[in-house]
Amino acid sequence: MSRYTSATPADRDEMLAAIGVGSVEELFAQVPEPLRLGRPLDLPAGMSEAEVYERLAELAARNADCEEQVSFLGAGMYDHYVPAIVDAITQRSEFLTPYTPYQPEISQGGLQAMFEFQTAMSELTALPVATAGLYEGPSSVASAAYLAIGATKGRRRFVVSRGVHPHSRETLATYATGFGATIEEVGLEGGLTDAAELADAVDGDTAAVILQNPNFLGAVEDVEALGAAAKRNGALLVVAVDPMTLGVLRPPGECGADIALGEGQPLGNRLDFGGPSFGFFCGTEALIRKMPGRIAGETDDVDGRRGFVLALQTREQHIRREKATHNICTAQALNALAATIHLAWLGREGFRELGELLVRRTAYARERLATVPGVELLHDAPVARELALRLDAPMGAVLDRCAERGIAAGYPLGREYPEYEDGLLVAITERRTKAQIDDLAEALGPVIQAEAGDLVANSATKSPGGA
Amino acid sequence: MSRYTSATPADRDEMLAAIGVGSVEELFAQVPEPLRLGRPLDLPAGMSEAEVYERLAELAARNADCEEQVSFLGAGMYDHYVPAIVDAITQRSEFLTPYTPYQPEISQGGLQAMFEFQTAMSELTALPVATAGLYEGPSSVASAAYLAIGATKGRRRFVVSRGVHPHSRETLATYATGFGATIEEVGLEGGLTDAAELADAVDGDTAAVILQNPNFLGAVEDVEALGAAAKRNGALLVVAVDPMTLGVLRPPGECGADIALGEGQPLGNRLDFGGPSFGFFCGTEALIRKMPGRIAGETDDVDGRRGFVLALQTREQHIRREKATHNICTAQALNALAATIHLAWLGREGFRELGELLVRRTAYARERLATVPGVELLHDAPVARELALRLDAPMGAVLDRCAERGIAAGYPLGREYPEYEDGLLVAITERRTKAQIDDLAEALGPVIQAEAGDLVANSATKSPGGA
Amino acid sequence: MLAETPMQRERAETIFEKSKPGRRAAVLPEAEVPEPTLEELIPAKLLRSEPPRLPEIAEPEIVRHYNRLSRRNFDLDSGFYPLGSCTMKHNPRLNERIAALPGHARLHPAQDPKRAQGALELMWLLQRSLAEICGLPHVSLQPSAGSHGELGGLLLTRAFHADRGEARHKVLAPDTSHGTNPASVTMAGYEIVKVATDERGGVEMDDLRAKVDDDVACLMLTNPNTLGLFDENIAEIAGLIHQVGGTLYYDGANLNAVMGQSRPGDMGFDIVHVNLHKSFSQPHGGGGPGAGPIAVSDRIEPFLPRPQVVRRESGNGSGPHFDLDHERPKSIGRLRGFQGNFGVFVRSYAYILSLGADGLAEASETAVLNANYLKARLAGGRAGTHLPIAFDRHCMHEFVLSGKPMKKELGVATLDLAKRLLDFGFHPPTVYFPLLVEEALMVEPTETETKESLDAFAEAIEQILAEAEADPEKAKSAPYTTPVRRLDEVKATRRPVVRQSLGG
Amino acid sequence: MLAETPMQRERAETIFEKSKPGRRAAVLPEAEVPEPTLEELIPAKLLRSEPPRLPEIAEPEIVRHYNRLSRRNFDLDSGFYPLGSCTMKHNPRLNERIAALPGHARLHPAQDPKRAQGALELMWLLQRSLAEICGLPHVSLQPSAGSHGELGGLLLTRAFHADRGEARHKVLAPDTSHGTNPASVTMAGYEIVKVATDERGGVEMDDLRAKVDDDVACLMLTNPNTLGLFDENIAEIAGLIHQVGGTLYYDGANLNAVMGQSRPGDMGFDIVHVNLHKSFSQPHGGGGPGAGPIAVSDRIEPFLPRPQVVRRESGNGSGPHFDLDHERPKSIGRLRGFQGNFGVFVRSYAYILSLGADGLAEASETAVLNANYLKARLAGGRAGTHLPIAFDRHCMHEFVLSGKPMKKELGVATLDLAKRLLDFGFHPPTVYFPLLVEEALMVEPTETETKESLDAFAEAIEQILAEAEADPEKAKSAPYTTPVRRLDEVKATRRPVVRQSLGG
Ligand SMILES: Cc1ncc(COP(=O)(O)O)c(C=O)c1O
Ligand SMILES: Cc1ncc(COP(=O)(O)O)c(C=O)c1O
Repeated sequence: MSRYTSATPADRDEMLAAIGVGSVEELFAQVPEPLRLGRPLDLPAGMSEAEVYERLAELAARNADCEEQVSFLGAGMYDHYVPAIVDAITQRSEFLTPYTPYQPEISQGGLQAMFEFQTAMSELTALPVATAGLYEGPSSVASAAYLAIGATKGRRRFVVSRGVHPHSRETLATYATGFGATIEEVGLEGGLTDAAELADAVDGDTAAVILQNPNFLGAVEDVEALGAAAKRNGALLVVAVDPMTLGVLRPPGECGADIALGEGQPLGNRLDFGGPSFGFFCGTEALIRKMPGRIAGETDDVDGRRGFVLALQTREQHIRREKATHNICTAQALNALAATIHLAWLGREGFRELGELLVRRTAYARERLATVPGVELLHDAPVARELALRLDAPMGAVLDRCAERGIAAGYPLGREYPEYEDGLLVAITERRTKAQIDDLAEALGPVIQAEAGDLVANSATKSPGGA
Repeated sequence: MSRYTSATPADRDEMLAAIGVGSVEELFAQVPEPLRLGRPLDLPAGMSEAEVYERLAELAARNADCEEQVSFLGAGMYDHYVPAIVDAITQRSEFLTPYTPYQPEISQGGLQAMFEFQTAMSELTALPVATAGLYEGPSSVASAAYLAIGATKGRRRFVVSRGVHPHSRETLATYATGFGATIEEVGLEGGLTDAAELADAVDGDTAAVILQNPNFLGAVEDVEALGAAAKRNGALLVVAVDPMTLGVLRPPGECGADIALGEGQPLGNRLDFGGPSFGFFCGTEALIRKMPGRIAGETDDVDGRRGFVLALQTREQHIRREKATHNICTAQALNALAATIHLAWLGREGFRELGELLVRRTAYARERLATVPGVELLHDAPVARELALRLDAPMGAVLDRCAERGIAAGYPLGREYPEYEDGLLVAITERRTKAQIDDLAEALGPVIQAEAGDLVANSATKSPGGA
Repeated sequence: MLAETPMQRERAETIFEKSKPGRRAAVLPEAEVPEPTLEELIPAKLLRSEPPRLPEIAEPEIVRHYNRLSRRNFDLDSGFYPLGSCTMKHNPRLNERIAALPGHARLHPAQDPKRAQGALELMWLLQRSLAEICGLPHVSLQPSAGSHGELGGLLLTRAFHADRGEARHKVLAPDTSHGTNPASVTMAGYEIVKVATDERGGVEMDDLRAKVDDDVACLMLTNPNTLGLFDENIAEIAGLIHQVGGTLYYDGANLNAVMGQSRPGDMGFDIVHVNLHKSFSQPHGGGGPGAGPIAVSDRIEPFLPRPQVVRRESGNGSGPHFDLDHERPKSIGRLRGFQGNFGVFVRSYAYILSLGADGLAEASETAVLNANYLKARLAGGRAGTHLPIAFDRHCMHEFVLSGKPMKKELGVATLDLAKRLLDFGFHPPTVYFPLLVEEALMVEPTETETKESLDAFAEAIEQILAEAEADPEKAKSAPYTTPVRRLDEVKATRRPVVRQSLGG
Repeated sequence: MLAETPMQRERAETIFEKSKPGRRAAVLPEAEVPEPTLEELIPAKLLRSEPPRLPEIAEPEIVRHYNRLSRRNFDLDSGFYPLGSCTMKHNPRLNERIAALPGHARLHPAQDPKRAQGALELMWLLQRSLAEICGLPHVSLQPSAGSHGELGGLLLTRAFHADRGEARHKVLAPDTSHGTNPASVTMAGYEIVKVATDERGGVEMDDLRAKVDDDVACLMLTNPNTLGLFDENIAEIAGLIHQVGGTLYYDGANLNAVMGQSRPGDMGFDIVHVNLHKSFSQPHGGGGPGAGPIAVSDRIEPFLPRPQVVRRESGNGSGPHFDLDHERPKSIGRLRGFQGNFGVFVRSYAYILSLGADGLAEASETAVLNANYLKARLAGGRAGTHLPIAFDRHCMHEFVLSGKPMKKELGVATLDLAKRLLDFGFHPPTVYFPLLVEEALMVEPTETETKESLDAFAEAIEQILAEAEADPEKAKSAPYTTPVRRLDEVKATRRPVVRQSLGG
């Protein structure tokens, strides 16, 4: 017996007698002797609750989190404020502990929440069909590509902007070996997807054109214009979006997107060092029977009461097996619920206001940071909530020095964009105050100067940047 | 409209029309004009949720809490580990947000929890009747005194050991001016209540003899022996107990106590800088109709289902008004629930084991600390979870130096016991590991040496202390 | 058709009855130290022979037990809870989050003030905020609830008079006063003298004048009073009491009506208690915790409980710091241990910061609007006939109806109506209080309710009354759908069973 | 008598339907910066004209909405949930507490590894722990769930073969396999080949032999399999697959049967996924989140996803440090963004620390004991007749019954039995899976259930069958007491309504 099990010695005796064996050992006889471990696992002994807490609190304390640092890290996950009601509700046992609502009569809470989530995501993206969610952002891009193969009767070529999150492109590449598909990347020009190159790249074998908006460099793309090439060639237009910008940016459904998807973390989810969060996945009516994952649908019970069920299950692995539209089973229901609550809390006006706040603070940050000697803008395309800079000093050293001052200055672009070795992505949320942005600017100046020596002298007199 | 109110301008108009007034202003007309404030309150403007959080998190960070310090502070409240299920359950809306169960049909959760709490406290104290709880420890002592006046037909004299928590004695003194009662204090001898002095002090006018066990200096009293004087004189024997010791110490009900009470914080409640916690209050059958506060009782519904109600309400202010046994109304139901859950979690064996752990670690701490040069035992009476030392150095400076090392060394006795100006009370919980006790010992030595100079030289060679 | 609801089918079983020897949830850390027998450390006669019979049960079943139990409660987060006098307003979860920060939750109360500056500053800020809201300059946060504040206020009055060499014996309070008022009066060693209520629901001035003399220590008043009505004569009342040297005590239970609108201090009150669990959103917890800070005038200040949170200017120019002041020679002393219900202070201060000056004023406005709207809704239809308003004027944040005609004409008592409301998913109003009103029903919707909830409640009342006109038995046998149905309260008091029997 | 339960009476209304223009819950901070129009910052054609129609509703009603909604769910913290294959074991709240620490919850995934040492160490420790439990030396934590792990494992297989210059096309899996297995096979670009099951419930060896050839990339197996039976021929099976150069994939959904008892690596498996939301107590969240780490043998290691958490010895003697290794030239690449479902890792590692070596072994033992006991209970009485066990031998942690006789003799299908169980307050077992068993009922009690719960479940089945013998309609029209009754699933799929209509 541990603290979580209840079989007392007396229980065990009664149970073994009922089974008709003398020991639990006998039940394990079906495991051939050579395969029995025959020794304790080489793991520490169990610990008391307080000790486990202390041990892991100690490890947690060795991380520099956003409670401790002022963080301008983004790159797909953002330090938004998660309202207290999100935790309060998602921690309720009734939402936390059941599994997928296979028995709808006793799962109306979860099913209705899914239905509400779908409605909210459909509203955000301006696409009529939303699923109940996938694992997270990048793998959702790969899932869209998989769908596109089927929707284009087997085309196996994807044209992808380099403005799409590097993790998404890497994940797509991984999956594509399974799909037997090829990927063509289209470069960026002035922070934006090169429209001409894109138009050239799309052909009649192209299953999907994949864009991101705002793109990884923070720039707001003209999705509709870029998407024309897809339309012309009968390819799907797939757009990854940052949901937090959809209060102000034109939604993908109005730009011709067939599929809009994205990383859901900014909506009510913790940073959690990268997960769990969720991926949202929306599409046109035409695609509804090709969609991956759960979809809640409305119906009635035998007495005529409104109710909700898992709809269109014939798409899914547990029914269709190898013919399923996707292999996903356990997804991210609780994370999607968090998003739904967060969106209800923000509400129609609050969501728009938040989008505006991000745009304005980001504009301020861009202007302010561009005045710092040794800093220039990586591009001057319009931005919504994240901006890209170039620093005239070694990136690693600059970030370390900022960290010493309690600031996580941003995401270094170098690893994933060798062409922007000196690039820094700076993210803004409603938690990043004007004062914190000013602090970053004031920290960056001396830090760059110290690291770059007199390199910066000649740029010290330049005027505020921007468009 | 704020985030918590819902009356839109349209709602207001409709509502005002229904009321038949033109403005909310008119409704306030009953407040005579000169008494209308006529200006905004001189308070800051409202803040967003994130800002309130940041602001108060900032204040919180300016406190040295037990997550940050290794704390040997006790003196009635203790840094026990509160199991996670306590928070999870007490934060459920169903327990968190209702009020007193005046409508029992829709309050069975709270009422049954009270009944379980009463059962647990009755078991702990070995007294048959437990109430659903009072505010906290010290005021419960005053409440017992109030009860004793009634139970002894108006005697108005209390004999109180100086081993009773100073806050309890002070609170009793405050209340006693209202009761028109007098208090006689009995001193301590070798850490224990002076039995002879006590016997002398008790007379036929004495309403109650009030003891604490373990007493404020951590010493385990012989309650039965001390209580004999009360029995002889027809006074009530009131014993304040530390509930965490009741797995190992003889319970007050077996020592002749008429009333056992105490500070409930150690049971499942946070430190919270002193509150909210709860006071428990148990007594003999004879006293049941004189008890203060809520009592849940078992009964049946019209169909014969078992249920619970607030019993014996005729004792209470809302029924009996000036003749009530007490004035308490809103009490500490949620805190009592936390205790109930904690006790269920500890369980019969765990509760005993925890008591034993405390006794053994405290014994170790006493032995270990007594070997530190400049430290000696303030008394050598048996102790259970807290021990008293004398330090050969200025107390304030020693505590500050320990704090610099991340240790809250204990509670200085000087303010409340001028006779122990050099006294330090050191509390042990299951969270204080052997290593932490050793750290305290290792910190104290040099700190005392530094603060006391050569004063300590002559005690440096003494042997381990104890009985 | 159903014989019972699922909850009714589930019969109550206590956690003690679910116990089975040998089971456990807690695993304790190793002792790590020598483990002598306990008898080697503490004399055997002081030791317990058998541990208390706490439940033996593993964690999963503890969680299930309390989860299931919780669902047998109605709560504010599920529905309308217009429990008059209790101000069942929304409890923001933000406040719970902030209270749970280790800097609050794990701060030891005996921490040296030097190392608890954040906590003391918060308390000081709350004191200042409450002082501004109450219009009185000094605040003690110590009392644990309203009734504790009342007792404190009366002891302050006693100390105030004693300091002037006076011993007074009487405390006046209207017949509408809350039960804690007279109970506190008794505990504080005074004699209660009831003052009548006039036909507008205020203090009957002639009766008051007749009872005011220099043996009167204090007048305790709730304003708006428990009828939800503002006493328009308050200035005159204050004058009368002050004339004879008495103090005027404000029972702040109804402060939610006047925040940012009118201040007890400006009305002439000397001592005010504030129920943080009412106007300032501390969750009620099924009957606490709460807190009952008291705000007082200059003349009462010297007597405030010890210790008091103070702000001190540092001599060295390093800015102010905060401390606990124990050196208060005229203080009445402590009312409890340590510094009060700090966790409640955190929540209420978070609430004040959230709403700010405007938000608090708006909360009171909306509370008054909601109450008057619901009153207007209930003045029409069947409620107007069977459940008339006790005092027909605009109310403040609550109002009181009388079920007397309903009882007389339909044979349905206020209690029956309340029980029937349970079937409709509402928490009933406060019933049978204030005592002055026969078959009273005291309705306080609070500002955080929607118009839709108020409408639904009014419609439920209408429906219940219609049903009662047709068949009064319906209400008299209600409720039908609650986890248990009407309970035998007499039995529980006659032959009290107040703990689980464990045999032996 | 009741027409409806209180929950049935409460008709479903979505949060969108509760919206009223002008209401709001969120108050945002001031911008603090210049506030040009948006058009000055972003070209108008890229801007949205109308905000999305999110609900407009104040906080109290949001809380009420989701609280009430929550009560329309059955959950593990309320009752027995023997959903076969899903391992609905107790979810310790300790793990939630630890996951919520800011050092975990507010740690940005792009934090420099130097400043995320605690998180990386935790991940490394979890990798080591899972490696030991699985008996395979290397672990990637990246996959987000079991099916994601399957896909990853198959892509590893593909990379492994490609690295040897081979291109294989077939993946074998028994007909009892979970739906995700074949679905993953298709996504990974392979063709699925089903292998039959023998009369003892294991892989039919002749069929397997017939299908094994050098075009077989992999055999996917669950062991114990979805019948709850350990495949005694596993060593021989492994030999057959390895002989033709295929990999052996272990679907770890049933690992809860063998923790500390037997290890997939020792059975000959090359790749194992572990569902942390099953054996390692991550709460199921109504359908996630979970995590599906994969453990692999040395020969598969080079291909593991990027980045990998590694421990490095510091050259300077300052002890080891932890890092993310991106330099993995043979890696299949990323399966997702960042480092995986870290919050799940925290919970599962807390669980492993809590139980330790002995506790994990005991958990599996008790899971097997509970399953066999319940199986024995159901072998007697009416269940024995109407619901016989599909393969009559000792089971591991779960077992499968067949409702075929019940359907034939009583006209009551497994679905009907499941629905009737709802009225008894139980979550039904998994139904109609595995496909091999007609009218299957797959029962997994888990180790955290009490004997009392198992007994009560067996008694409910007995009672339902007795009732069905008397009147099969009772079950066929069930449930009666749930918030809604049997729902029209066909309608939901024929004319799907998948979002709230908002007009316009
Ligand atoms: C009018 C009135 N006065 C006093 C009190 C007592 O306050 P508390 O319950 O906080 O002790 C109450 C609360 O119930 C009340 O309604
Ligand atoms: C046997 C089996 N295999 C695979 C899976 C898929 O795991 P997941 O839901 O984590 O993707 C499941 C879970 O439902 C399962 O039961």
